[in-house]
Amino acid sequence: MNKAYPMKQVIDDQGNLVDTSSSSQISKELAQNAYYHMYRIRTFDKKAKSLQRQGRIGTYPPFEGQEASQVGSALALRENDWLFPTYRDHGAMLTFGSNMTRTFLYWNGRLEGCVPPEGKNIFPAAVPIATQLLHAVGASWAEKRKGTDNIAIAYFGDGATSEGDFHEGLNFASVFQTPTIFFNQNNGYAISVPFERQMNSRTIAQKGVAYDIPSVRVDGNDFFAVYFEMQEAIKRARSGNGPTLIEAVTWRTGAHTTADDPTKYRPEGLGQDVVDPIVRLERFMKNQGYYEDEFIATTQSKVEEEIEAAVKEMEAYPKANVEDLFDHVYANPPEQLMEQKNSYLQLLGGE
Amino acid sequence: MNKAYPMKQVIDDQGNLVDTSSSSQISKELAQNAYYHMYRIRTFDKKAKSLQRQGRIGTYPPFEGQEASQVGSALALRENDWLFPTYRDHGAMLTFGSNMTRTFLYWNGRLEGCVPPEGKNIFPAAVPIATQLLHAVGASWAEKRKGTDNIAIAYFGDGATSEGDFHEGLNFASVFQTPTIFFNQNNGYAISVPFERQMNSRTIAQKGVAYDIPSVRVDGNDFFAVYFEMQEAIKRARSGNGPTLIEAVTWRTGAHTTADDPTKYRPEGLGQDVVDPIVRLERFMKNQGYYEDEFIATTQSKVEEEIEAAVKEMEAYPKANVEDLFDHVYANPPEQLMEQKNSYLQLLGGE
Amino acid sequence: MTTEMDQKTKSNVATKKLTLIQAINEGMDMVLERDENALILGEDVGKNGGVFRATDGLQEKHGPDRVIDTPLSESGIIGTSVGLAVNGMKPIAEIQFMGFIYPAYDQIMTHVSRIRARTMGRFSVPLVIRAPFGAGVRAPEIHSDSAEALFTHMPGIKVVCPATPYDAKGLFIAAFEDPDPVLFMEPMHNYRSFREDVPTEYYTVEIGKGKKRIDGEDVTLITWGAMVPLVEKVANQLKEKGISCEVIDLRTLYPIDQDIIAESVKKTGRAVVIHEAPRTGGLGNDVVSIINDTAFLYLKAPVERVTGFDVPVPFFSLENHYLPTPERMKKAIEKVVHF
Amino acid sequence: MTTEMDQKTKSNVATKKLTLIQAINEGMDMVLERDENALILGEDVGKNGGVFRATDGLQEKHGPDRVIDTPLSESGIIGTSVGLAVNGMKPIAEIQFMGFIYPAYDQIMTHVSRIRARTMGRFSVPLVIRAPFGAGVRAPEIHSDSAEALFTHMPGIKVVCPATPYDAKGLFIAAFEDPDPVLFMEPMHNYRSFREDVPTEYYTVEIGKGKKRIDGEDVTLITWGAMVPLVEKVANQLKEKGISCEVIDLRTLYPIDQDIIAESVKKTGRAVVIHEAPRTGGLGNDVVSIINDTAFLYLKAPVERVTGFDVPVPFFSLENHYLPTPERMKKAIEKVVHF
Ligand SMILES: Cc1ncc(C[n+]2csc(CCOP(=O)(O)OP(=O)(O)O)c2C)c(N)n1
Ligand SMILES: Cc1ncc(C[n+]2csc(CCOP(=O)(O)OP(=O)(O)O)c2C)c(N)n1
Ligand SMILES: [Mg+2]
Ligand SMILES: [Mg+2]
Repeated sequence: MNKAYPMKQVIDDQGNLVDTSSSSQISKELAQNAYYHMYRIRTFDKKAKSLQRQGRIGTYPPFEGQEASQVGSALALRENDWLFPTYRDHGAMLTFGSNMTRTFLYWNGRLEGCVPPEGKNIFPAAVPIATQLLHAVGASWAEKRKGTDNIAIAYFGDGATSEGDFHEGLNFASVFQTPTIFFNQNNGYAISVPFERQMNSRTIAQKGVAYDIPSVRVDGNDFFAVYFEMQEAIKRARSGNGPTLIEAVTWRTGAHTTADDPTKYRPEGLGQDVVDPIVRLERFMKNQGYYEDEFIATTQSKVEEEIEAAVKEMEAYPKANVEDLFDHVYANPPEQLMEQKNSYLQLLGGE
Repeated sequence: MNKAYPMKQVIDDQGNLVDTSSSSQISKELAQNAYYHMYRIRTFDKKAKSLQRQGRIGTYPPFEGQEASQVGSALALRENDWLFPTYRDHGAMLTFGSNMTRTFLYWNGRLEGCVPPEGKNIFPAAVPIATQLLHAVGASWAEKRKGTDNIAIAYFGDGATSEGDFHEGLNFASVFQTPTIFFNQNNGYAISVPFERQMNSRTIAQKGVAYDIPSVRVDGNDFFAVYFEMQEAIKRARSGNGPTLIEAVTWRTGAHTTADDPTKYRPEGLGQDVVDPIVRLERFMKNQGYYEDEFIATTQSKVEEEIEAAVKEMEAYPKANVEDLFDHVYANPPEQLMEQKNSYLQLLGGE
Repeated sequence: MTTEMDQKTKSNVATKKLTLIQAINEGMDMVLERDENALILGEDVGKNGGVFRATDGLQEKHGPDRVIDTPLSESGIIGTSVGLAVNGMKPIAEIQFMGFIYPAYDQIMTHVSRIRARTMGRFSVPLVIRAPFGAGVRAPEIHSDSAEALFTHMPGIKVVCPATPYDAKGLFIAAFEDPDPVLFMEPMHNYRSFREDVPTEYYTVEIGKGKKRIDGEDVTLITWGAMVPLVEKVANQLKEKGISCEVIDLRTLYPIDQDIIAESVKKTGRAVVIHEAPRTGGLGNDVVSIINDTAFLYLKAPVERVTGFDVPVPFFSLENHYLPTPERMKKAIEKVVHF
Repeated sequence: MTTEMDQKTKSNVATKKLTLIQAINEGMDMVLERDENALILGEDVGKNGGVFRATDGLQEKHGPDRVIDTPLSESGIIGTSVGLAVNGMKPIAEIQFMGFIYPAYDQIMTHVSRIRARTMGRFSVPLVIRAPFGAGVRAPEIHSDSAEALFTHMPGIKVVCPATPYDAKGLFIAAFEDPDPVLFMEPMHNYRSFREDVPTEYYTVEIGKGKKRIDGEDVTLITWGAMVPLVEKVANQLKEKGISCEVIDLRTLYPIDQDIIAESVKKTGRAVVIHEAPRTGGLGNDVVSIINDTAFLYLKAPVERVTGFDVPVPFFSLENHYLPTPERMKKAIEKVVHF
């Protein structure tokens, strides 16, 4: 990570408050809620990795190390906002209200994993890099047209900034002043390609200049810094003042996916100085007297229970339905497609 | 045009020297050479418009008003450099050494119009907007790999900055520090869409910040300003210091193409304050005593002659050869394609 | 050009003589009028009314918030439309020429066409993508591509291609009403080449149904877009020579009307497919397969294809050689008839 | 899996048992060694050796100037390769998965494939684009597309698709030597599924030639890529049931080897085409047309197609239903044999 460029921080690695401008907004409730969500998605992430190792789900891209970014951003959203994630943002999605069973299903190759709870504007994870930025622009533009003050957030990585859609998305948002938040998690790597080979600029935040979009660089491992900068951006968006680009500087602790071996390309020891965002929050809570044993114990058992239940439900889920292969491609499937379906079902039936 | 952002100028609208830092490099020869080329391509442009009106060539996109940008940039190049133009840059191409007959042929729908003179690295005009920026990056990268100090220039318009390829091109050039000059002619419009609706930023130059590419905004109607800034950029490129983004602020005097009607979208009178770049150069030359009657007379007759000869040659050109439809698609055309060719030629022969 | 009209227009509905592009303009005007969520996005569609004037007058009438000039960015136009569409809008996106749709191919292939399937119907993209296409108008390079086969091979989208003003308005409105994305291909060669009576009212032409334009006995000619009037002309000329051609205008390219093809070829026993796009990978091959699947035993001769050659659409000095000519069509027809 | 080898390998050239991906790695290693203008560009191809390890060890051996990690930008990779190629380099561009080639579609369609034609040969793009493709390996969404038909319908490029290690190395080297752009499709399902003897020497397999993998009398099975071993298995199973299948691996998808198809179908009178991509617009239709054109009078039954359905490649829980199964193949084969 590039320490040469200053970035917004509220608490430091030791959990000390270093920027007191928002301290009136920091409460025990907020800290505990942040902790709860970060702990929850961390535990989910660990579980997913272990399920993958056991062959109980497919390839999985862990987000360990990015919890402060994902929770800090998602908690700042409001019920009717829109969330456009990548494959690595299931932490943010869960925090915003995705169903956990379905999240496991997604990584088990199940269509059901893309369907958000009724009323929740959560798009399925974008796999083709950077494409979702434009969707967020469009969806938030629609909100503006409808006269609401709902906004959209697009998540994307450092690597995603190299794609044309990143650029076209920011330009559209800027020209049409859409209420869109471009939330970048600069986690140091795009698979094996380090930040410094992805771009020659030393920050992602400076890319906002190209569009006259307000941008900010924030310590992505500092829940409060992310959360408060998100609030600024959201305020701007809801009040009709257009998009914001946020670069949350964080660190991918583990592999790109469970199929990846970072020792092939990541110098040994690199990133070891990065203090885990949960540890950092714990330190802060301890400093403040927010780290209450009972709260921790309740959180842990609640999360374990939820996850166990979700895994069970995922594994007990009815087998994937072959008809789903055909039935959702069109609202009114063409005759040819129905013929293909029927003849295949017939063949299956006849086995 | 946006007058709020300062841009580099060497001579002002009245032809007065306003920046003397390069005045030692200004000579009669340079001024007269600039005048010759600007006058030459202006006359070509007028001729092309009139040929189109008479149905003697196809749709044509005039570059009138942009002569200082095109000549100022092209004259700064060296024999072995590479030029990647758009459809509106035949002025720059002619200045750099394109064949005029073939340029007319191009606008008459003839393949021959894309073939540069032997030894001249001039790419055919890019029609899909912004795609050529990447080609320029690749070609100049190849020069760097070969260890030469040749460079490549990519021409593109204000509208082109909205395409993803603009962004990907600048990022590649920045990451690989290729000797590429991104030469933007901000002529105020992309067909009917004015600069202010194409982007929300007030300059194109500032887009270089996103890539840490040195950028400069220059008065594109000032030959000397363009020429000297090009020299700076070229020096940087040849000496291994990577790409430059140049925004040359100019003005499309006429229609987008001969098929376009700017009165549909351009407020009456807009742009009338823009002093024609040739007039401006004339004023300067008169101020300096460079505007010599004999030189002007020779220039005019030489140019008229050249153009008349080129038109004649274009119109006397052998009819388009049907075989050319088939013969250049592959170095070794597949059997199927040869069958298609033969059977068609047979049918034509039998008519 | 036959101007046969459907039932309803034979009765006494009011009509106007319109060109194909006027009919499309009228269709857009009507849906903008009736559906407040309809909006038009594209390059130069606003003040300029489109480079062909397809959207002429619409911004003035419906406002710059409904008819929107976008930046020069095809992936931007389509990607943004996805977001607008999943959030309740009904965007009509113009791609200035079909040859410039390629930068948006990723958005169309991976999102426009797949979101319904991926989300089991939770999200959908009721988007119409309009794109003028085809050669023969002396346009510059890349402006003249016929790229339908890149979209008929894309599950989740429909592809429509009217040849006449009547069909253009009706199919446009049907495309707009369709709950799924529709690529609406406009044969620019036909934009102003003729007029026909077009009902002034709101009506649809069903997507997925071809149209028999000429009845015949000896051979079935299957085509679409700008080729339709040309093929009709050839059919009429051959009639005088004693060859009776049935002419089918597919109108919808996905899903193709298999029945109309099967029925006709079963009757005639012979078929020629005509299209502008290159031969290899062209939709003509799908038609051959449909005939193979549905009328094999009736076939008296191999199906012939008369298509663009396997070369990029050339510069305009050679485009008339690239395009299927009446001579090539006649040669193919005679070949199947005298097989 | 048959491991029939060409003449030369039957003589006593040295061989090694390699997987398909090792064979490609070896091919790349050799061209980097022999041609100083060869270079590899792509995402993660350098230090990481590619997400499948196709370029493993190559950066270490040939240097980071020859094997280059690029930014995450497919249009960038291909567009830059155009510039490199016209200026004397011989780029080998990796697209990480074929489902991510779409952002580069514009550069491939309007430049890679057209520059030679546009400039009458003055500029050319000797570029190899490598792309792993196909379903059946439990990959995430979009990673499993089979998009060959989007490129066989693109004049100016060739499309190659080896199914075996031997062909992979030989076709890769041929693609590299080809003066024109070649899309080199790698069936990822076959990457490590079996090994065969691959000559250690430098050799080419001719582009444009299919290969008969099994001799048969009753029906011709035409396929490519990951389907090849599966189709061979089905052919062997049916032999026991008394149906003699001839199996043809096309190997090159453009230009298709028409002769090998025609010759075989003239002999058997029956044909089934098998491929992964969706049915409509799939290359199977081209094969049907070729048979229609070249062997019509020999046909004893309509040609059958066994393909992916007209749906996006599904999430992996359903991908084995999407892919052609042995059961579907057998049903189709029995249908044509008992027609
Ligand atoms: C268009 C496209 N190209 C390539 C890929 C393959 N791919 C998947 S993730 C990834 C790296 C993304 O890096 P970044 O944007 O930094 O996000 P991160 O994985 O670090 O969260 C790549 C290259 C893809 N999914 N889409
Ligand atoms: C990809 C693509 N989209 C659309 C077009 C149609 N088109 C041709 S020129 C043009 C405007 C270009 O504007 P600008 O970049 O400012 O250049 P200028 O014409 O002003 O020189 C458009 C939209 C195109 N050629 N390519
Ligand atoms: Mg990253
Ligand atoms: Mg412009």
